[in-house]
Amino acid sequence: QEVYIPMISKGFQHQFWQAVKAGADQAAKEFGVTITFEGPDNETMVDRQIDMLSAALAKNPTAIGFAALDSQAAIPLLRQAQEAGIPIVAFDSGVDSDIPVATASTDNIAAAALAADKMAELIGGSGQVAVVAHDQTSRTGIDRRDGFLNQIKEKYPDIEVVTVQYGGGDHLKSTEVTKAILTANPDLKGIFGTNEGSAIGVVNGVSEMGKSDLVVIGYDSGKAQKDAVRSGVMAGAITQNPVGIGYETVKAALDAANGKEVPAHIDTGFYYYDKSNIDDPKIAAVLYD
Amino acid sequence: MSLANTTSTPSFLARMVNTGAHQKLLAFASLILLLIGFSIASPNFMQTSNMIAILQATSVNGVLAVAATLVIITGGIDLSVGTLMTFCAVITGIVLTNFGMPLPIGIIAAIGTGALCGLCSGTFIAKMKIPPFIATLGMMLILKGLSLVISGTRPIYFNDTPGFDQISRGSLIGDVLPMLPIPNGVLILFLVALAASYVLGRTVLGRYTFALGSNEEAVRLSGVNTDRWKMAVYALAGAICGIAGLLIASRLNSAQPALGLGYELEAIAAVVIGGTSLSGGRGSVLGTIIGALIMAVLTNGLRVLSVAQEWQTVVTGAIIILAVYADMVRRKKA
Amino acid sequence: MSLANTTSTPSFLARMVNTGAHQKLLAFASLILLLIGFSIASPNFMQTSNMIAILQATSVNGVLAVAATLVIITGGIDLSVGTLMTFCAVITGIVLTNFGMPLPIGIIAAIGTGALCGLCSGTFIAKMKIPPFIATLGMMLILKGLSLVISGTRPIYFNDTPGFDQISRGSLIGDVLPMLPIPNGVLILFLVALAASYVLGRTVLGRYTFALGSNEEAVRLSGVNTDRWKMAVYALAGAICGIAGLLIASRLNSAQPALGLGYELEAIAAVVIGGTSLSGGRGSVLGTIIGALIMAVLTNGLRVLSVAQEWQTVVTGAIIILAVYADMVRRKKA
Amino acid sequence: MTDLVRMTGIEKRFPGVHALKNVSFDLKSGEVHALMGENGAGKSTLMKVLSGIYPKDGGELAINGQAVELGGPRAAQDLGVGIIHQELSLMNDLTVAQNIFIGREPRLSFGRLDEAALNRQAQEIFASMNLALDPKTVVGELTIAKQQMVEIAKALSYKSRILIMDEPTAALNDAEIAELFAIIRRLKADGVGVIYISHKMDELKQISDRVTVMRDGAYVGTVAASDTPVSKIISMMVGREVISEAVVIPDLSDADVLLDVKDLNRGREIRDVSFSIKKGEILGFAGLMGAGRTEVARAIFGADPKDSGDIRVRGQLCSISSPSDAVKAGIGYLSEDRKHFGLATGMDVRNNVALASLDRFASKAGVLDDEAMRVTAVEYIDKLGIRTPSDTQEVRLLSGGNQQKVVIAKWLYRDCDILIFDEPTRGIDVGAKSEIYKLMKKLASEGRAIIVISSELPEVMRLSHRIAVMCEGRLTGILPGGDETTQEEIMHLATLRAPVMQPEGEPA
Ligand SMILES: Nc1ncnc2c1ncn2[C@@H]1O[C@H](COP(=O)(O)OP(=O)(O)OP(=O)(O)O)[C@@H](O)[C@H]1O
Ligand SMILES: Nc1ncnc2c1ncn2[C@@H]1O[C@H](COP(=O)(O)OP(=O)(O)OP(=O)(O)O)[C@@H](O)[C@H]1O
Ligand SMILES: [Mg+2]
Ligand SMILES: [Mg+2]
Repeated sequence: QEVYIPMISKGFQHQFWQAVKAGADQAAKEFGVTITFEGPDNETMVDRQIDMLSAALAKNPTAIGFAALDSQAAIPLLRQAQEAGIPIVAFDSGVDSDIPVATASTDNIAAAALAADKMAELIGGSGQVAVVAHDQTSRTGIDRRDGFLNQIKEKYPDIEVVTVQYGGGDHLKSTEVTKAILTANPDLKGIFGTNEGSAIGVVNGVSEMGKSDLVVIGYDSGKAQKDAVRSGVMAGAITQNPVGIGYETVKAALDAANGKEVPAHIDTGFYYYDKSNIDDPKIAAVLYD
Repeated sequence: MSLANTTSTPSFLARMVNTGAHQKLLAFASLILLLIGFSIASPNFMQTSNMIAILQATSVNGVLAVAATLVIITGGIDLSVGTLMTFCAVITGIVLTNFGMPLPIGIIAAIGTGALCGLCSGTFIAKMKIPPFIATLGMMLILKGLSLVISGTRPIYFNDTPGFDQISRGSLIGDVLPMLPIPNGVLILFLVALAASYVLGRTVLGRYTFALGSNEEAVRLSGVNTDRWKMAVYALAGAICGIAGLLIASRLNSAQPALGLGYELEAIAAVVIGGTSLSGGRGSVLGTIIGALIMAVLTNGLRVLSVAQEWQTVVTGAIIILAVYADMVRRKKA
Repeated sequence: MSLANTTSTPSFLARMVNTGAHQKLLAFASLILLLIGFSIASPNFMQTSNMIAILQATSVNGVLAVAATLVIITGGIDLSVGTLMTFCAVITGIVLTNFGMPLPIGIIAAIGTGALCGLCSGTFIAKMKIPPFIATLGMMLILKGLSLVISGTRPIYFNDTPGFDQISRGSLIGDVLPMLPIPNGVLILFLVALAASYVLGRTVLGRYTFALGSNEEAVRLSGVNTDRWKMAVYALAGAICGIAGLLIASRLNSAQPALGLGYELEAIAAVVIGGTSLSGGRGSVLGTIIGALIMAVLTNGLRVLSVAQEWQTVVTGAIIILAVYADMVRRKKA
Repeated sequence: MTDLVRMTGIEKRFPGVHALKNVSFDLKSGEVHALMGENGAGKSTLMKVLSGIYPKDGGELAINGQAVELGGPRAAQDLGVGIIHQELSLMNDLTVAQNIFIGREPRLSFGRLDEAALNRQAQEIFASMNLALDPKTVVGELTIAKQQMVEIAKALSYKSRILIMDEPTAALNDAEIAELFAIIRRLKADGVGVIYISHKMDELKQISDRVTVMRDGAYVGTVAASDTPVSKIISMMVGREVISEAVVIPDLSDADVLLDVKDLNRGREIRDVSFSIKKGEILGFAGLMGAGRTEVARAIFGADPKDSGDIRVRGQLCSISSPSDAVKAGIGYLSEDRKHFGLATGMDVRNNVALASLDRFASKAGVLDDEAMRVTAVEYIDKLGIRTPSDTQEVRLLSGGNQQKVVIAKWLYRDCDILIFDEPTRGIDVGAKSEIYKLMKKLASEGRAIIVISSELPEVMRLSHRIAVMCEGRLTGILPGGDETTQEEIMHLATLRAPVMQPEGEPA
């Protein structure tokens, strides 16, 4: 019988999720399994994701990869899967339950804290900074924002985060948000953009306002972000290992289905990259276009 | 000149089915065709569990679409259905979880909040003469923001209210007939649809709903207080959104404050696919339910067929156009 | 019997300003009030650079709203403006980057694709008699999916087409008048608005646009080929979306295939705030531009004031309602 | 007798129009008081003031001897004022019965409707009107004449003491008018006061007791109907005598056939209709309400699809599948329902006049010459005496008759070879009517073919060179025009029902 592993993601069109999909596809090819990859339009659509999970269950899958938008809402369906003997592997974020046999994710809080450290270093430990975040309510949005804010608060008392605003991860909206922040805070020294769309928006906004001395720190990769890092418009960015997340998820799911032991937590890691190490093979491997 | 023969009024149910019965049955045909198509294409589609999943997926959208139907028949539009649903869910969450009130109070809070917010929109529209699009767009934004404000941008979980998730997930029917584990959410959708149909077909409010959409000025000239009735329709639609709020909160066992945007478009789409005209005056709840089912079957079927997500979108768009076109052609023939 | 007094026809520009000049000036008042309010609230608001940022922010939305205006005046609606914009941007990306064609071809491709897709919607609506809401909802989904398909769900960058980003970001005006670095995107919006105004006010197409919205059946019974004109309006609106696609691609120096959803609602909101009626037959491009500016000022102002996001939403909703209400009251007095 | 209504010094202004200037009017119990005046004289406006729709700008209004200020239509209804509006104001998506009782539905407990009682009561009203109409028919599917009957039924259902009828018979033919008059007489006997507005002069003598004439928004005078000659009333209205000339039938034996219709069929509405019309001819169409004349016209014009039938223009077979095909072939059609099918009501007079001929004002690039449009509009405003403050006035703000003139202007300007006028003088005053007749005759003498569908037999008889009569979708005969044909002959054909079992192939 064909081995089929549906991946229910948090999103689809964003480059980050496409990179996760690429990793999953790679594993699928390598292990000769069939996968599908789906996710709702945005990270608020908790019930839509549950409908996707229902449809996936109807297909009698071998195992399921699941990136929960809400840590609890899907539990009844996951239990149903468990009863049917379908192993679940969580990816990107965990679920408040012991049903998933493994969780492959990035520690977003630690990663954002690293961004804060870099920001502090680059602006010289004091001054005003701002955050352009992608979402106010999604797990990743909250973790990255709070990871950054808490690190600044705890370790850098001379740095003031003047505002956190949200651009929905939309490049254009994030651009306008950045410009408004720059207008309101002429003395701003740095901005942290919490995902690819936000980071690119910050870069666009900064360049449209003609500011050149601002420290921009981004998150994730993508061609535009890599270019910005190379050209120095962006000081640096955090990258996760989305390809790795996708790959490890499929691999763990397959192993679990075959009755093998899988580690409960698979940390796919994160890195800070800048002009100096962007071509480092270890970094280049986790960056995507 | 001869006198028209007086025929007796058929029973309510017969009437419900009969009002343009022809048309409805034909709209039904698109749905049946979809079901048959997907069954042939995938052996996994026609399982009881998947049929129930489709119904479950229809429940929230269906209830919202019923609310939208009422408003659209008056010739108005309600863009706030989705965020109002969320707002009601959040209010219930606060009442039940933060204030620790008993379940019935939570239910009343949801429906009451919905009615009140609907009344607000209705007042903007009827009294302040703000176009429905703007009034409900404004409400949509206000409620979206307020949901985040009062929930502190965090989901509210109903873990302290045992049984809350049974509102939507439990199955009263399944308890009696174990082969038919239809979730209560679906039952509630059915009851809401039946009630709305009754209101539309058999009450004064329903009559004015159609009359307003048909020719508001004529109704006003007939001495009817059109403002008051319009407000009543929006309030009723709001109350129904409150029920949707309960359903979604129960389904997710949590009130998700950021949810709700985009639901308005799907609800309106279900209404229009179901044959209700956006210019008002005509429409039916039964049509809306069929419209909502068409959308849910389509979404589910394409997923079960493992169609790539980007193509799912393309195919959904194309089939919506085709389904409505088929309906048009059939209606013309009928 | 009395004779109507003959008035001479004023010049085009005078007419553009004069058609209900009163009303437009008054709608302008809401905008001015907002500007004054924000200037008082934040010293940073009234800077040249921020004013330019607001204009820049209006450019894409404004162009889309102009497209939506045309369609709405016919009594229709276009939900596909946002995803069509994206689709055109992606097509341009493929033409310029993948095929390495010269810039003018890319521009023609964007506008041509827009016109063609608009023509499709128009055909569904005029020939197949599908309600505009459904036809353009279908198109919205189809185009959304196709953008992802043809781009391979990856953004397309214009790095190989030097100067592409100057379409929107460069400033021809700024080159001549350095104190007024108005970006070309804004200039393009202005030109598009002027052209659309001209078409609406002075051409046969424009006259039929209004006539269709006023009473389509009467126009048809006057021997006019209403289908053809309706298709022409949708095609023109599509072409304008193509221009928006160029603008957004140039601003982001890339075609982002996932963008575009939600832009339709903002565009329609700008149109309605600008006083165009959703039931068709009346409206103006000038009003739409003011509507789009109101939205942009509001969003920018609240951000400059660093109002918390959730409250930004609430306030935006409330002010949209208030602005339209103020407009209503003023119009009644006028 | 008490005065049911006394209005003195009523004033009403609209932007650009002084619609009522110091108008007085009174109504006694048990009388029919006719209100006459040219199009735009202010009749409807005065009645809207009386029924609480427009607030008055000045003057006094007393109902049943009590001075009142009406806050809205409901207040007027409560004082016993009922009105049949000139412009149909029905809810097209609702049924006949639902329309009649809107706002006063028989109810059960909890706001539930008693639909059975609703239909029964509607049926009772129809019975009292001798009207065959199913209360459950949706109003939008009725012809304009039936809709008019529904409006009348609705007004009667209020059992008002003061009943205003604003051109109730504009769309009716003689049989229905006779029924209406019988009803009015019954009401009169019950002491109801009726205000009756009409442009049909022959109705005055039949029904009214007194006549008040208005001109240009001002009160002209009130006379007793019985001992005032119609010509006197007309001259009070128009300010001059209107001469009606008898029809002169030209010799058309050598004229070419311009339009030839053969075996036109569509469902049950049109059955095997064949006729032809020559250059220079005016062909009248007579028939009872619902006989199918409008259907025939719409089928020829391509407004509705036809099942079968050939249409030849100048001997050439034309495939007409849309109105634009028809106009290209030189056929114009003026619809009986100006509000729904004739006018872009939100647009101004200028654009409505040009609506069928925009191409003539456009350059090759499609740019319009607004100045030329203005000149044209003004020319027709002048020619047809359209009462409007300017050519840029929205047509919905014009009086009913003036709106009708705008539609006529549209088709006159389009200048088609074959013109079908469906109820062209609906709501048009006597003076303007004879102007329009003159125009039609002139068009015919210039070599056009004119079809006139009218429910007013005198109109058909005064204009037509030949008279086609229809009954139940069939053309039951074509009679010669002029003195040779009597009303009785027409009525005979108009009621010539088909045998229940019509043998196959038998000529109609
Ligand atoms: N709402 C309005 N706004 C502006 N002008 C109006 C309005 N209603 C009526 N008028 C004008 O007032 C005048 C009187 O109109 P009214 O409808 O009373 O005429 P009428 O005597 O009933 O004519 P008809 O015989 O054609 O029905 C007309 O010149 C008309 O254009
Ligand atoms: N829109 C419609 N829907 C359904 N039936 C219609 C419609 N229009 C007309 N009919 C029916 O078609 C038949 C012919 O109507 P038509 O309007 O052609 O008659 P007519 O001879 O022009 O009479 P009238 O004096 O009423 O205009 C009638 O039985 C009428 O009820
Ligand atoms: Mg009148
Ligand atoms: Mg007729």
